[in-house]
Amino acid sequence: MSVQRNAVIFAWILLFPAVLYVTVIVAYPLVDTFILSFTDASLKKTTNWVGWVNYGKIFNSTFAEVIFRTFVWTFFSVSIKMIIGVFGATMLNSAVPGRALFRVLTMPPWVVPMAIGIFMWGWMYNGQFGMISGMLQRLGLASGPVAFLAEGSTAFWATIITDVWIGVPLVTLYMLAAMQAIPQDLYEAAWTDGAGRFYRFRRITLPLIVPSMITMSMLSLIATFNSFDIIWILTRGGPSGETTTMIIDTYRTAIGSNKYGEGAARAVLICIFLSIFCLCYFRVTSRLASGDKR
Amino acid sequence: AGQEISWIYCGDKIDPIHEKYIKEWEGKNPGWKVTPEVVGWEQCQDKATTLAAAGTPVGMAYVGSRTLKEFAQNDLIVPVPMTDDEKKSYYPNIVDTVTFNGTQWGVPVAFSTKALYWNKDLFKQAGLDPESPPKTWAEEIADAKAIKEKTGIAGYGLPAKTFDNTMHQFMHWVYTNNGKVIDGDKIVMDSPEVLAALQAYKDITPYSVEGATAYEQNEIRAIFLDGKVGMIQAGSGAAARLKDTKINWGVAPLPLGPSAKGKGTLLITDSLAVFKGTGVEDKAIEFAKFITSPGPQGEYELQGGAGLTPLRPSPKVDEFVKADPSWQPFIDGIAFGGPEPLFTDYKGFQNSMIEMVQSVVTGKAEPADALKKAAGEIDAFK
Amino acid sequence: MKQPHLLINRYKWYEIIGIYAGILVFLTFVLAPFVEGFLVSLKPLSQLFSSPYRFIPENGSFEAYRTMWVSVPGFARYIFNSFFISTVVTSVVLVLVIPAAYAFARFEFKGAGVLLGAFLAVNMFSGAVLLIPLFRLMRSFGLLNTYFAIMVPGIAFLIPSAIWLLRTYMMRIPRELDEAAFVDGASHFYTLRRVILPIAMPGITVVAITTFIGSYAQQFIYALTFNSKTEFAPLPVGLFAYFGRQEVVWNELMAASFVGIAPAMIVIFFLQRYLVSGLTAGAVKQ
Amino acid sequence: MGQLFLNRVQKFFGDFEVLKGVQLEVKNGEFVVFVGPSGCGKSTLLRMIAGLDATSAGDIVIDGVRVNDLPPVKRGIAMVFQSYALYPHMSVFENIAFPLRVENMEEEKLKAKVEHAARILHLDQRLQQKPGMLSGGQRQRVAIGRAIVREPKIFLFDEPLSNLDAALRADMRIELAKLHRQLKATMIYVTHDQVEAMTMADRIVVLNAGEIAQTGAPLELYHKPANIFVASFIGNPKMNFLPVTCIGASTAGVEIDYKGQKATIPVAPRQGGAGKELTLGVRPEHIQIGSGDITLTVAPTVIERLGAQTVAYASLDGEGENFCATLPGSAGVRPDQALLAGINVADCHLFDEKGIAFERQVELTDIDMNLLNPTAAA
Amino acid sequence: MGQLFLNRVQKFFGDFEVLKGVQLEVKNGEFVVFVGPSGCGKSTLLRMIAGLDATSAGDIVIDGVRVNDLPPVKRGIAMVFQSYALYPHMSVFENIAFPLRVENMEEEKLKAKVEHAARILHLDQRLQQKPGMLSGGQRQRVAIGRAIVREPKIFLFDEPLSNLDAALRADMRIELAKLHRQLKATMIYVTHDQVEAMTMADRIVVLNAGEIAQTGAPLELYHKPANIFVASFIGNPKMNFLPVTCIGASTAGVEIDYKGQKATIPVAPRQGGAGKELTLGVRPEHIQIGSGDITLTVAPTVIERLGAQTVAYASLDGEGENFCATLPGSAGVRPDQALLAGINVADCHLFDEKGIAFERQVELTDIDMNLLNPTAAA
Ligand SMILES: Nc1ncnc2c1ncn2[C@@H]1O[C@H](COP(=O)(O)OP(=O)(O)OP(=O)(O)O)[C@@H](O)[C@H]1O
Ligand SMILES: Nc1ncnc2c1ncn2[C@@H]1O[C@H](COP(=O)(O)OP(=O)(O)OP(=O)(O)O)[C@@H](O)[C@H]1O
Ligand SMILES: [Mg+2]
Ligand SMILES: [Mg+2]
Repeated sequence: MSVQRNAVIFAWILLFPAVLYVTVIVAYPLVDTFILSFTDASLKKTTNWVGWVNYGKIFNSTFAEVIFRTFVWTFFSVSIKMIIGVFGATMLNSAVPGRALFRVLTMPPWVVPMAIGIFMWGWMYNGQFGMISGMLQRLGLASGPVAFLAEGSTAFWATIITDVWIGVPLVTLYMLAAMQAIPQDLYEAAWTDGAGRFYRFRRITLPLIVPSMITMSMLSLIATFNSFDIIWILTRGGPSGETTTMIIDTYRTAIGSNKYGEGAARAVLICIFLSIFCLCYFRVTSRLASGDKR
Repeated sequence: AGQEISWIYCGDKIDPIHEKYIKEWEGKNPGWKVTPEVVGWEQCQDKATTLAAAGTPVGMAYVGSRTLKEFAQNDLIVPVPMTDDEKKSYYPNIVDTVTFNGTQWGVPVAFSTKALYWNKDLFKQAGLDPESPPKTWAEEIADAKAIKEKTGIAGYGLPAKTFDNTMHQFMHWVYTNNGKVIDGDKIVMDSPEVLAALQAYKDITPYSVEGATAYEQNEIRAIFLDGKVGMIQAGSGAAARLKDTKINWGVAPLPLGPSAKGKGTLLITDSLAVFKGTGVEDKAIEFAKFITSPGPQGEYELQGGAGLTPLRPSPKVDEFVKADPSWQPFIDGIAFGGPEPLFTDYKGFQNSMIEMVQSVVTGKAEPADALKKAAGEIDAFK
Repeated sequence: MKQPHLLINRYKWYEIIGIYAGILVFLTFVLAPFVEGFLVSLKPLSQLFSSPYRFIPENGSFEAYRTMWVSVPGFARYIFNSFFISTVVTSVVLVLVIPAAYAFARFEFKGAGVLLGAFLAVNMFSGAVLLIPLFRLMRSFGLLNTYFAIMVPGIAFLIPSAIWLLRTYMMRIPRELDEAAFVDGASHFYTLRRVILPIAMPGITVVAITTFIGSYAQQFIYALTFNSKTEFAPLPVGLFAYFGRQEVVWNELMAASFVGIAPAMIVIFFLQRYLVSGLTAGAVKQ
Repeated sequence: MGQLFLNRVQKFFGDFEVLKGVQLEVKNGEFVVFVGPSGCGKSTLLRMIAGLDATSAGDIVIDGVRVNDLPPVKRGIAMVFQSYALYPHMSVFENIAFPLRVENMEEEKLKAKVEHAARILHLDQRLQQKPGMLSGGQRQRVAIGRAIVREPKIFLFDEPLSNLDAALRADMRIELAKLHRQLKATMIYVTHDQVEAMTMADRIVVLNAGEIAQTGAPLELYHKPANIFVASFIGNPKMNFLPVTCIGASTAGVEIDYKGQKATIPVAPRQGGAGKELTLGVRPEHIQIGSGDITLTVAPTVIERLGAQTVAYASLDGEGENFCATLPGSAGVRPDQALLAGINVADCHLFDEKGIAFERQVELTDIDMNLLNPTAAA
Repeated sequence: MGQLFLNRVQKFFGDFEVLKGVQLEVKNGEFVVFVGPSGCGKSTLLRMIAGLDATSAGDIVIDGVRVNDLPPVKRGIAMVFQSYALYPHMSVFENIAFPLRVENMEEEKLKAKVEHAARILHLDQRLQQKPGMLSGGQRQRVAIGRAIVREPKIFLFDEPLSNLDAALRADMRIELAKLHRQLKATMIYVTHDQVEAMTMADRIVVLNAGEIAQTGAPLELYHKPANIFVASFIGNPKMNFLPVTCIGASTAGVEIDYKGQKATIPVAPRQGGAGKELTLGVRPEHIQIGSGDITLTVAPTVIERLGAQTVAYASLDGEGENFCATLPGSAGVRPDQALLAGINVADCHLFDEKGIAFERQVELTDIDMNLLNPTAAA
């Protein structure tokens, strides 16, 4: 129908600049990466077509472990980010004096260049000199220095917490914006019906920010899945590879060892995994979002 | 027509001494300009590599000598052969660090060796003789044990974080026990000498700083500076820092393993690599040689505090050592020292080594098994 | 403080305590590392690391805040660069993203889902892998070693999430408002500009902040690789100037970080006012 | 020009057929009122005419042009939304000025126009306020203001006065009528207010569950409803219905029997109806106390005194149906005091078993109600 | 219990005084209707009673407890919002069930209640839909449903039926009245519909610009408006006003002169009024054609035929004021055909120069209108 067609044309006009820009800048590198993944590209000047060999190489013994770890790491990081972000947004959404300041004070982890923030966490985790270990000892909760990055299990969580820390401001900010868009009279109606603050939060705020939560968690998922600096700076994927995620693995291969072909294959694989995952996630959550079945 | 040699320079800013000599060289070579680009330590080598891989190499870059083999094999750099005289001017074994396929691929510009630092106060508290540092691994382990048990403070600082340096530290042990990782093209790591080193790691771990896998060398050094560990192995930079503390310290050659032939250490050099395809290769070589010639280099490396070890023996060095005897152990180790093993996929190799060390330190694997596994893995990285 | 009109916004004393406690906990988590960082910036290098842990540094001083300017003379320039780059990037991203998000939020057309997914795919590749092809692209555009070398890829990688964020936000604006505007004869574009844009202000603010920060503080790798000129280097690259030959000058690095993020914080402070609630009050009967 | 033709217009929401083929022709300059129960599809139809909702089937033709595919602005319409749809970020002034801004009208003229509209709508004091600060009725007036500053071919009003008080509503009614005369624009108007419908409409369209139940001039619907639905929907309180049996037909009308009382209803007779169950309809305002052609004894249960009128409700024994009579304000009725309700056959409506009306032999001289002979209706 | 007392309640929005000291007592179980022009503060007052808006000054007392600082739920009220305020993410069922969910009512009982309410509101078919898919009237009914499933002490309704058609509105009116009887709850109800106000209210409160203009039983307001504002606001079409001159007073009433016609209006006389300019009020429905104590010759300009009634509008020469008469549906009036309008003094209202009414000597036997002698009003 032509009303529709007009609208569609207009939609494309609106989209055109963004699409064009992204295509021009990113399409070539993406395609190049894809092609690269079938070659043995490295520092060598010549590259040869090797077909699926690179993909074959990925599936070695540790691969399943890395994949699994990546998903677990991402899952916890994103969930915690969302929980803390929604919590923070709720607090900052209350009409209390000083909230403008508090809102701004949430932002530093995100504003500070990532590496710096990670260094600061590195110190905090330091067993000998770090704040956390120090405080624990002060409070008598630990008898000696606790080196959080020494054990696979603690390092795993330490990296997650750092990732959460860096991601929380954005989530908070976005959730805050989502909460602000909820019409006041819904709260008023619920309030007159006797719903307390928590109940209102659960039945009105939460369901109404679900679309925003889905979007945010998905963007966050992608970013987290590809989160590199944190693990790299804090643990380099160690100890004993226990914080090695796919992206660390990819980086090691592509940049560390200059095996661009193999690295590209891993990158493509990440993209495929993420695409499948996002698709499923979207399917499931959009059904969830459309029904308030308590 | 003016020509330019771009130089990726690692660090925060150009050393004034280099600046001075760049000017001098430019003066002598009218029309030529050297344009250093300062890039942080973490990224400088990656940047040089990326640029080369993308087809726009820089004229010259400051890189770890260990990467030369890979660059050379991939035809990214040009050889910088040394004359015999030149070779001879260096301390022994140094030229090996830049040699591959019988020729030299870089000009050494920085050099570091390690020695053992010990905390005399802690030795005293533990009832040990504060003036006699351990000479062998056995003594080292025993001293560490004594300190740990008597004072409750860690006896030894073992860095085992997933960092380059973890392998370096281990290589010191390998080289103080006459071990070898690769011989020509053959992996010879699975040897009793290396196994002994790994076993020693296992033995000293209980008396080391808690959570070895959380620390790399700078962090361990900080702990030492804080007086919270009895012994560490570190470069010359630690001495400069120790002078600012109240700690009673000494520095000695690295203790030796049972199969040692003499004092050893890992010889790490950084080099100036000259990239291929810039059109200014010859001039770049010329400049590289100039800036690392005994005059400028000597001035550069003996500023102290930078943690460098002199590349070449010279009267000036002797004078320097005399003035500050704490330099001696660093130079002593050179004789039986060994280079960083050259691998095509150096990072791959390094990862395997780190993995091996960590598995032993954390008790996840027995030294023999870990060694065997690693030896098998690194074969792929030659 | 004036009592709010709306009683629903009045809190009991225990609610106030609860909220402030919540904010305290939240901000503690968010700011704790900065406390550590701040303490570091106050300590002289030689005693940066000392145990047992002490909260208040001994003979701390603000010396590092002075020396940082001396040891890296170009630092002010780096801040300016970051600021300049981010401002341009943010403007361009907003110009590109607002129409696109509107299109995704309001129009149903074939391929919308796929396109939206395709945008996401851009973010699924890590920057490190794309580095070399991107480098070649930048070179063929002749953009290396200019401000554009930093801005151009930055924009491309900030667009996708901006579109997603804004689209979700715009979907909440009552459709009747667009419809009313169309009936009144407004073109789609006019509607976007006069109706949607002002109402979507909180969403746009978030996107603006996100983009600004993204390019101010986070995009490091492109800036490093595609630009070799110090005079164009942004803050994150500049901060690495404090990493010395052997040793990081931690106190100055931290001081510089604090100084460096201050301008961005000020920008956020002013932008956050647009995160106002009730923008659709009175628009439609629900 | 503002001639509108709806040709078998259908609308589905998913599987749910909201409009079931609406066929309607609106002449240029006509004032057409849509009425119908809540949810019958009035707003939907308006939105389709406006070009906001797509048409599932059928054609919408404006001035001879099929506009199904044209955007709202090309259709030359203005609309007042049931939900107001005000721009929350703009002041009342800017809200009203919006369509003029779109046209790029020069500032002075625009200001004059907006202020004129605001004065008509009693909004002059509020021009600088935002919609969020307005009362419901004020918002609604802003929405009207936005429509009337434009001078489109066709106005679409969706319950534009529902939140206004009677006095204001009467004012607005007059203003809209004036506007209609001035602009000679076609107006399509949805309302639930019978007075509005009766007074403003040239023609009323009664919608029922997505279908047109009847179209006609107001008094035609009142006096000659085509079916039970329209009969009960038009008129307030609604018509009373009594079950009767047909006993025969003659030229004088149809003879019926209601509980033994026989009467001849003056409607167009149909053949072979004898014995059928029919429905007799009589409006509350046509009930008189005391006598009539048909009489019922009822005891009112509820008496509503509205001042000018008194409405008495009774339930007819046996049947659950309410029976209702509108009496003068001063009528001497009391709850539970039985009285005799009289019905004149001339006032009666008769419907067959399918609910279709027998045509009344009311002497509507012409369909033009202005010429209506005032003695025609009881 | 649901006794409500408003003590000099004031409300400011910034500098703008919306409510200017409202004083009102509502008995338990009473049905009070607020009427008043759009924007006069009805919704605001309701929101203050509900506890949504803060009270700028004065007390709100429910059952003897000052509730100014209590949250809505502690006040035991339920409210229907003028803007509906439906939860967009919940189905109709969940919207209606919301207050019960809050109370943690057990599933079965809840379901029964919601379904009962939905049946009353004719929403049974829509229970699974979201508000976005409903028509305006359906939404409004959902909002009502949400209020009525609870059984609070006080109901607050803000124009709850404005988007419903007449038939449904009549239904709902009856349902609400039933609910009122069943629950014996206090109800406060804002409406613009005079019929609603007159039929449902025990007492009507007329608000004007933030002040109470008059409170009283419906018929009291109709028959004895306290001032011109109430007189013109109550009753539709609104009362006609004629300027007259006072010429004297006696026990029989006040003697006036209207363009040479002298008459005595049966109102409580006041002293020393002779020569003053007064206003005579007479409702359109009390105009009769032909004769009366006072007569005017007018030529109607507009004739509105509503079916049951005919409303004739004329403008009195010289004065811009409209003059209006409600005549029987069959009245033989034609536009521009002059006729004689007669007014009986018994029907007249008289207002002094300040607009305050002279008390009419209408024999309202009692304030309880149920006992009202039906012959009292003309
Ligand atoms: N937030 C506010 N700020 C300023 N003025 C306001 C605000 N809310 C309401 N008002 C004003 O207060 C007055 C009373 O509003 P209210 O909503 O109570 O009117 P109402 O009697 O309910 O009218 P209606 O019948 O049109 O719904 C209005 O003139 C309105 O403009
Ligand atoms: N988006 C939708 N999806 C499904 N059903 C819808 C949708 N919009 C409207 N409907 C249904 O279509 C029917 C007609 O709606 P419409 O709004 O046209 O009614 P209306 O005649 O304007 O009623 P009211 O007088 O109550 O405003 C309603 O039953 C409604 O539930
Ligand atoms: Mg509608
Ligand atoms: Mg209101």
